[in-house]
Amino acid sequence: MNKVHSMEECIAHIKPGSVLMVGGFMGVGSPHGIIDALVKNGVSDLTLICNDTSWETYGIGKMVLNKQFSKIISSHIGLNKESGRQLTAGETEFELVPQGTLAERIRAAGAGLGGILTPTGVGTSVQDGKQVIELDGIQYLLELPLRADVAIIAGTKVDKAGNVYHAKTTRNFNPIMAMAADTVIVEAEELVEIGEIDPHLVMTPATLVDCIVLGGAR
Amino acid sequence: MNKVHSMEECIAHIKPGSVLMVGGFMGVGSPHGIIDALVKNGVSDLTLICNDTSWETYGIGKMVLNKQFSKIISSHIGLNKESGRQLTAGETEFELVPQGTLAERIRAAGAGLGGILTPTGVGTSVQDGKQVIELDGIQYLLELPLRADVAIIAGTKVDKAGNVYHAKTTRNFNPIMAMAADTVIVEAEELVEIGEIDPHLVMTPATLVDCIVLGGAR
Amino acid sequence: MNEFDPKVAIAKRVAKELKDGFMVNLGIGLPTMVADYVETNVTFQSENGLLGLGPKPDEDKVDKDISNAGGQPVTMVAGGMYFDSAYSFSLIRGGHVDATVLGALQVDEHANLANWMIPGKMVPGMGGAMDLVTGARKVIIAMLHTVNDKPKILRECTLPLTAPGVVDMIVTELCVFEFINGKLTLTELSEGATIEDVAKATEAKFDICIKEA
Amino acid sequence: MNEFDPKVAIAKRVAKELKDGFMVNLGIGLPTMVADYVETNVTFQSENGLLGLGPKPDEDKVDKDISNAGGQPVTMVAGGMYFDSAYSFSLIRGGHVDATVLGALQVDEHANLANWMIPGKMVPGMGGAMDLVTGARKVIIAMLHTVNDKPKILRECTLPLTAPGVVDMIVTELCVFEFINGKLTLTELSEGATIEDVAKATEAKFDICIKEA
Repeated sequence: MNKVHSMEECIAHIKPGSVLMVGGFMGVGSPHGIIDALVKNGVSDLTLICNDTSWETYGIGKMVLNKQFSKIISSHIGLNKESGRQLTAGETEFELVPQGTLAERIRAAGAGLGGILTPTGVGTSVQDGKQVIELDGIQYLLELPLRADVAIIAGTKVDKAGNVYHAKTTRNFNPIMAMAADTVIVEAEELVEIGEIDPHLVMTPATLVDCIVLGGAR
Repeated sequence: MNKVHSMEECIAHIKPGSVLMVGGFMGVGSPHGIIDALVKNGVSDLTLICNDTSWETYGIGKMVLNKQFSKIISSHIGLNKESGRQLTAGETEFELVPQGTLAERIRAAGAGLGGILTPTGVGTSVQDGKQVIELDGIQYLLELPLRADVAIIAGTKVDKAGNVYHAKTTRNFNPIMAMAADTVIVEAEELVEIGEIDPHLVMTPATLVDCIVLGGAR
Repeated sequence: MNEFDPKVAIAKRVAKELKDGFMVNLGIGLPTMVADYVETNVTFQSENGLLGLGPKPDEDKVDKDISNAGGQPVTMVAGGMYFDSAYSFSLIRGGHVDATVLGALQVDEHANLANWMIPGKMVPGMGGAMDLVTGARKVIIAMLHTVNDKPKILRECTLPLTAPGVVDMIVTELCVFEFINGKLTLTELSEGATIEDVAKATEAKFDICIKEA
Repeated sequence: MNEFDPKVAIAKRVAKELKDGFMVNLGIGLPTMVADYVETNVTFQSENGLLGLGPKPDEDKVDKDISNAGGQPVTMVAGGMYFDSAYSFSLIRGGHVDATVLGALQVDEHANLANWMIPGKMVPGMGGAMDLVTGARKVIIAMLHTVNDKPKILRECTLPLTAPGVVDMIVTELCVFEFINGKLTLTELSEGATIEDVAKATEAKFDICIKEA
């Protein structure tokens, strides 16, 4: 079962209307090669789920600038001026989610949970439209799982079966997104033989990965 | 701040009536030295939260045999005949919890969640007395967090600040229990200098650990 | 010396269900034997914390730090992964386990499964079984068709359920049952077994739709 | 060259709140400066995925794989740990962060905090701030007392809240406020500042309970 594919083959999974999860935090740990290929390919009307929208000239910010998203679900868009412009102009739908809630909602989808109760956001606009559950006198928001059609993630080392090691702070949302999407595409900074990654350092298992593409230079 | 203490100092945290979490899975990854010291010390009327009750002559099973628990919350007690006897005789209160639910409830406590919704246990006796929440036509049980006064966990390598590496399948419940207890005591198989453990292999951070005790032979 | 071993026959038949690329969790006992007959590229998950479960080690190579869900020493194949219990059950409950193979005390016409306790007699606890049958994409029951000549495939389970409506397939020494559109259906007969043999050993009503070999 | 820098004064005062053994998360901007003045043994958490945040690296030692929550290159001290975003916010929301230091747009008498958006003007998103102020054991606001000579410590926040009732302490260039039994209380004056100075720059009503130095 060869999972290593060309960039064209990999990004063919992302179609107009797809819900797309993108790993990374301000571009650190993002699959930059796949993002660049998607900018070129121009597929649009996507829903983005990503921690942030980076800067308009870096990482996922480039796809925002290229107007490829009709909806963006994110915790922070403040360093990408184009995100702010699209929000103010009403060109793109935004759902701003507290970062911890975003992580738990993605995790819940991957972990088969129907939702989680979090105190974060109670008494703020984040509460709007959500079920509030009170337990022992404390109010919690019922937050629902977030799934995607496709997750694109980055791996520092990826073995040929698809096991992934995410170095240092490149880990961030990558492992939980790999559990929450129907199709998982990993961009490998370095492709290694099966067994070369210490099993304690595998952070995303091969069984979750559908396609591997070799990363270019950044 | 020296966290390395004698066994006496460490187990003094565990008092009659304490709720105690114990890491390990059929004894693998359990703090055997601490357990032996608690058997000797004889502290009782404890509530146990542990994946299983092991065998009556191994690991946490010894404390069951020694009748130190008034309540046991566990997913599996079948290989410890004394657990079965105490249950049938009504000597000890048992709460049997599906293993995945047990893990999520402990994690929820450590992660500050008010609860989680799981499909596991719906339509079984596990559902008794629990709130059922239906979302998109699927029923879920609202499962509540499980906290402890003290967690005793095992570490393969522990640095002098309290960072812990759990090797192979000794990890199991140890890292999530370390987040869900007021006091965390780790039994170190090997004590190393700060910085000796690869930061990617730290699975329980020093900031969660209160006491370190050197493990004896098993 | 080549006598028919019903458990081996069951294990061999179950093995054929495990397709290339599958993540599989095998229960303790008979289900564990399935691993010996798998010819595809399957990754075994062990709920105590690993992917890539390998065979038992030689006695002189036992490593106390790596065990299976029964607490017995095991090995890991190349390309495996270790994780904690929360992650393990995220894989299980999250639908990432393609198939789980478990034994049963009772299965019924409604795909209900009872395999975790006999009130007043045996209360071992459910361990990971409730999560496995709820989360795994395919739930295969591997068991002897009867116990003390009494049927285990019933009209209605009488023991406390592990989960309702979760069973996809039952493999016994006599036959294979599948739930097709929610109906218990006899789909294969073992060599030498007849529909009458199956009917006699089964309390549940079932459709018959034998596949060509 | 030794002029009074209000931000440095604020950072120095906040640093005194961070006790030995604390896990601390510092917000971007002024709060980040606090790290430079800490004399205790504190572990800094960065919500993008590390414990043991160290100083900025020299330019020739930048590692693209390690950054802070602003995406800027950082280092890790000995004894640190890397983790994913779910674990990071388990630490934060779970009460394991002993103190968080953040800036504010507005704080009010009810310990309400507004620091994440100005409707129609600036909607950067809350990032990790809502989780941090909900989960951290002590929430310290480090900010200049006023903005364009207008008070930021108000009777009632007018901007959308980050969280209600979460602020424990406010440190400005003029003074320190603490919420004592739910009441906004002036507890320290900076050198040269008077109660009248504070009152003039503050819209909120407050008790006064100046501690002896």
